[in-house]
Amino acid sequence: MIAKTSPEIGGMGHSIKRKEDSRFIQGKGNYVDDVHLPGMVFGHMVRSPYAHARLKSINTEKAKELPGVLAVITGEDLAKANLAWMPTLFFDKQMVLATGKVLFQAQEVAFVVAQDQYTAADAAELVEVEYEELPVLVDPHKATDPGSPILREDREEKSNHIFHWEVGDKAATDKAFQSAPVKASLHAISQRCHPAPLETCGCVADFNRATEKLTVYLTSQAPHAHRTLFSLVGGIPEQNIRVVSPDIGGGFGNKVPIYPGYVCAVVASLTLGLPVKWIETRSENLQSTGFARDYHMTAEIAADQNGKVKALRVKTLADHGAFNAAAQPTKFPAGLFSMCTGSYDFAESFCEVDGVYTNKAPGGIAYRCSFRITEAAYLIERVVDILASQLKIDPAELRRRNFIQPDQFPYKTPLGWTYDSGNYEGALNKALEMVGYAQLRKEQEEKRKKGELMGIGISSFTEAVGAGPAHTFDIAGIKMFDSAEIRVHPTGKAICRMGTKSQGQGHETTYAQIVAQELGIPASDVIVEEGDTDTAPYGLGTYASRSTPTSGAATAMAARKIRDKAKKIAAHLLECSEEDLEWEPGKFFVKGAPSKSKSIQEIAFAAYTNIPAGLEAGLEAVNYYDPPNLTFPFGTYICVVDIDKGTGEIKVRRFVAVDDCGNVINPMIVQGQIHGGLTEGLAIAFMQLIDYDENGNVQGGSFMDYLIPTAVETPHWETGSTCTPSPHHPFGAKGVGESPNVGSPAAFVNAVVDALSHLGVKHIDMPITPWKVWNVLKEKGVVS
Amino acid sequence: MIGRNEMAKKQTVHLKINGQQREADVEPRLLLVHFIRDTLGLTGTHVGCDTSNCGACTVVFDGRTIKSCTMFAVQADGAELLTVEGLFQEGKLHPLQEGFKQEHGLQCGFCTPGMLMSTYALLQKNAQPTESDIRWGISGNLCRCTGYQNIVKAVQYAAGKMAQGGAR
Amino acid sequence: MALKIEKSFQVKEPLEKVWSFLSDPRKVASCVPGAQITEQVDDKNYKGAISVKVGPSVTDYKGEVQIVRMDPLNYEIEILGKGQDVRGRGSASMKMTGKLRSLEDGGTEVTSISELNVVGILAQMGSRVISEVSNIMFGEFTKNLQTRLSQPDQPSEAATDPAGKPINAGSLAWQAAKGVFRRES
Amino acid sequence: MIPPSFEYLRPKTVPEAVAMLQQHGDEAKILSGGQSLIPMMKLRLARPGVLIDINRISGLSYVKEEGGYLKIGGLTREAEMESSPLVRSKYPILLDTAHVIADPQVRNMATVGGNLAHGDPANDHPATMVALGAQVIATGPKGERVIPIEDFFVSLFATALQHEEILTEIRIPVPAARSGGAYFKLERKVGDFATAAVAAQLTLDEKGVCQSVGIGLTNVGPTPVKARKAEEFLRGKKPDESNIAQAAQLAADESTPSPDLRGPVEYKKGLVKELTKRALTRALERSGRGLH
Repeated sequence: MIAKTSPEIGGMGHSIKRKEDSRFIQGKGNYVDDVHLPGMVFGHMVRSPYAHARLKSINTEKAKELPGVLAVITGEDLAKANLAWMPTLFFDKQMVLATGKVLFQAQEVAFVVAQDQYTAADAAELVEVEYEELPVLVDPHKATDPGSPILREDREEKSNHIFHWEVGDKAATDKAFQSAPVKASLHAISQRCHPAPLETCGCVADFNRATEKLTVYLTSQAPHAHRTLFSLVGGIPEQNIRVVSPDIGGGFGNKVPIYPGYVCAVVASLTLGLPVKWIETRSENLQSTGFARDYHMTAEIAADQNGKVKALRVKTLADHGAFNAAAQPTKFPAGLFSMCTGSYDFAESFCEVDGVYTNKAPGGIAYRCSFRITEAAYLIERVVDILASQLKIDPAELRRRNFIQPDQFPYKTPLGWTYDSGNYEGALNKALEMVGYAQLRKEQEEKRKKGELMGIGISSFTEAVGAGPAHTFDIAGIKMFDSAEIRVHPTGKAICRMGTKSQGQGHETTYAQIVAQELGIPASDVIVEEGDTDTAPYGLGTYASRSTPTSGAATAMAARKIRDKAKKIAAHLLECSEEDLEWEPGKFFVKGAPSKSKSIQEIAFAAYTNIPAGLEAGLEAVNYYDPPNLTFPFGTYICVVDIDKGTGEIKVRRFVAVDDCGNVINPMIVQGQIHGGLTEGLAIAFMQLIDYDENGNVQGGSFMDYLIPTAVETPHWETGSTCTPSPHHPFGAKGVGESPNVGSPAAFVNAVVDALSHLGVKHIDMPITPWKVWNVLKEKGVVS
Repeated sequence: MIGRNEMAKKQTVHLKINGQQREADVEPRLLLVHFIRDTLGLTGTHVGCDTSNCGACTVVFDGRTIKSCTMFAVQADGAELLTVEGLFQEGKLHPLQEGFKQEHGLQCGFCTPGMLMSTYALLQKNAQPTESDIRWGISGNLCRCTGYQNIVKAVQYAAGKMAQGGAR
Repeated sequence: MALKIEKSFQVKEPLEKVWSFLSDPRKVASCVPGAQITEQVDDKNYKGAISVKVGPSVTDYKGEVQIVRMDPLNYEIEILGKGQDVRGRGSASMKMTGKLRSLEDGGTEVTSISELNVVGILAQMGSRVISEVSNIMFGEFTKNLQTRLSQPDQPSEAATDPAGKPINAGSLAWQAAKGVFRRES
Repeated sequence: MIPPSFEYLRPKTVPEAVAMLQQHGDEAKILSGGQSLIPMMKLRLARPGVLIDINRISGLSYVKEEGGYLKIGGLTREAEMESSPLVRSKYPILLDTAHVIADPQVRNMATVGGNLAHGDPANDHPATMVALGAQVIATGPKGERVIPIEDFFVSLFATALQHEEILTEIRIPVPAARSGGAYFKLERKVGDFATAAVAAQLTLDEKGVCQSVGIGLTNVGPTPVKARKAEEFLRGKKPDESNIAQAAQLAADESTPSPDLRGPVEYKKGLVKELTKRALTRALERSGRGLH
């Protein structure tokens, strides 16, 4: 465990209040849409109403004639600058503005720039686009049928198949299945949904003709990577690009990719020499920017009569929409989906994934998770429950029998991952105790006698975060390290800058606490800055819960460099040798003579005023941290639901979440992250769906039909924790922001299915709506 | 329709916002939220959706909360508005503002101004709301970060504070 | 949004008269609320327009009407109408297959299958009401068809008929009041 | 989302507003609470050339009993219904209804008159007013006329209001002794339109037999549905469990829902049945007699 500093210092483990809050509670946050520059003009996107159509003509004359309109950009215009297409983050390319064909509803077709947003909106209506509608492909299972239209004419390969990827030992796995006495299987869909942060995506692009410098205020989770991509794609010298991510109103993966609107705003600013603001509407956000999931999965478990699992076989179809715009840094087309063996000790496993194109918005992105691990955790936690009910073994007991044991760590999975540390049974036991499991099972029995429907769902997930080791993770070749730079001022105050970017996670507070922990400088004396590529050290950004594992680690390492130098200075000031000095947070003192000490503040002052010979002045350090491995947080969630037979409504009566994310920097912030992630998990299990009708019309393309839970639908969460530090992280932390979103969907669904299991119900696909439940009850003759 | 751009004559809007008298000539179609953000430069009020669902644009209009994205500026002529910028008074944060910070009632902060205005109006009507009162009171405001639980605590904190005379 | 509406009704007019009416897109269009034929391209192709009003919302479509199949021997006809929203926000198409059968009493039974496809903003935002609207429009269509058939033939008026007006609160209102759509009771 | 341009007029009196409607004809729309109209304008699904903002007309916002009627002014906000002592004490069905309309901010603007005049079968007040046998007062060039609620909703988004008319008042007969009513709504989340909802109003005689019954259904047809068969069945009968169940089945049969993202037809009919049971049972309790 980590030595706890005093509340005044406020190092790790203290629930200090967030430094960033003061501006937000006074309406003084600075989000991209709040950026207002002199002479700023406004962009508006013209989008395709069709899911698949040939572009016959675009007439921009009427739009250009409207007073106040400055420019109308089309795909043909961009093609001249070789910008009609841009690379995606995963070995594909995507149209910036359509040329030839449109491939999904709401695809970007033209970009109107006008003096104000009202005129821009009017002008967009005057852009006349002639389309010839083409047959639409919405069902990924039909993507490779001979009869289906080929969507991507730009590709060599005239097929809608994108990739086949497999991992594991197929032969050994099949063999295990042949000899296994028990087999359980599940077909489940992890439905297409969208992170929908409350702030939509947008930017202000400001090209200064005099200095030839382009400044882009961007809703970006990865400003440095975006600067590099702008430079590579746009051919602008990187030193002439400054990307600024100001306050970000939530990201959840939505703000990792580069979107056509950004590129159009940049092109418009380069052309006009004016600042151009483009802010998408909510509907545009839901209909065109990175969706998540859309995995159609089959899992089979081979086990023995006692429920001991032997092998896992997984086959999945991935719907990527019109372009494979997967925003992920692994080398694997399905990212961390091969984490699908979860918390269990499988001897053998084989996993294969095929990706296809359809006439839907491009993606997918990692929605509050490491790429594709939510799908994996959902799948394994569901199929383990199916095995349990098949064998009539209590789901908690069945999990217990198959957990990877604490002494097996570091544990290498059959699909190639090495888990750093874990105590799965510990978390399970704590959750069972908190929820009063035995009692609940009794109550359930009683209720069933009375014909009432109550269910208990368990999920014992393992998450993998902190991308990542450079050997496995990169974006466009840039390795997934991250950075921290700390400068201690003469008065002992400090400023830190990181390559990550907070979107609500509280970095300004938690990084300061790491510095406080390592240097004893009170967190209140430490300023944290992120998001300005001209000032912050290079980094890959914030997603996949990577900030604490990477930049957090870098912060500790940089602080330790500073401490080493401080020790030299202290020795100089105390006229003793370094060996005679001991450290306690905030000061060095002479062994055996605690009164002879120098505080970090005194040392900082000396670093600028009284420097020992041979030592550089100043007290600062930079660290670029490449983690040796991912970290593997875990936990057990238990959900209790009651079902209204008459209406099919599901009430979440209780939800207990026990998380283990190793050593904690700020318990208050960790708990807040868990509340938020659970609420998004709830939404995915019961409400959120981006669907398409047979003509490719988006269903769920606005907040009227893309259902975000309010405070009324959201239950009161009960949280608990265990602590199993990461052995390889400088201060034993693991990261937590996404665990609740990764682990909870299975708990909700398991609870609903458990409530209906005695009727022979095995599975219901998400989102589980009242009408789906009611239909099941009707099939089973429970309602007439 | 466009032809009407020229036709639609501007109209003068006078209103009191956060205690200050302001006026401007606006197109009738100008939404109140754009008037507040762009014309008056008070950017604490946010836009989070286009279908009147999210409540990020909530302001207090003649004593009651409304969604400023679903009202025209001309409708506010002569009205008295309170936005998040007006909560800080006599050099003091409003107890709700303290509550949101103390109880970790915000993360990304984007929904916070709307939440503050909704809960401000709630406490005016109901000084000691139950958890259920609070949840229904903010049911017109979406938050993607907090799961609402700490927002409920923040409001309870403020209610307590105001009961002890911190009332505003 | 894709919808299929099957309806069958009887008129007292003889088969041949009904056939001559149904095989003339101008006359058929004159029965579709808000629709009109604006130009005849050739004997099989026409240009037309339709204006659909739902409460405060009006959508105007312009497009083509085509006689896809005409089978005088079996009295079957297939008409395809496709239109694009004049504001470029989507399209709608309707394939109508009509089949006639003469009845003992000398009247005619009209069976029609209509497949409606709506694409664009209406299908995104208005899915809640599209099926209601199409039901209402189809009901109007059959009612108009019945009335027009029983009228002495006036082709000249057909094209310039009130059908040119969009369906609106008023007209729908009174059809409803007359019980055309009143739910059984 | 940016609405198209329009001309904005702000009458001070009803006659002034009516005159404006006459002057501008089809181009003109009344702006009341605006909580349905303005979102449609932002999506550019509605493009009125002229908006006549009636919010400044005084004397159109009230809830009072007078001459045997509960009278609700056309401009009365939903929030005012929720807080009206009269509604809270004597008209729980109206409180039920107002409470589940959209969300608090919307209820602060939305008006009862607008909720009816919009003619949207998914709105909540229409079914309740049908159950209560309300009357709608329309004021036009020729003054006021009374429209019985059964004749008011004529089709989807279409009411019996003529273009020059404004909905100025709703009248509800003051319920006799031994009356009770309730509104039950199932929605996907707070703020959503009803998947289905049912309003029921009962008056019993001394023996506990139904003297009058009103049942209205939300969002299960092109107009709010008056469940006539269910009403007729229950009239003159004791509302015991089996009679309520049969009435509920009849109401379900009378509904004609369309499938949408809220669910398939069969489910919605099933909901009508279940919610009718619940609404009638609650209405019975509120009439002073529960199920025995």
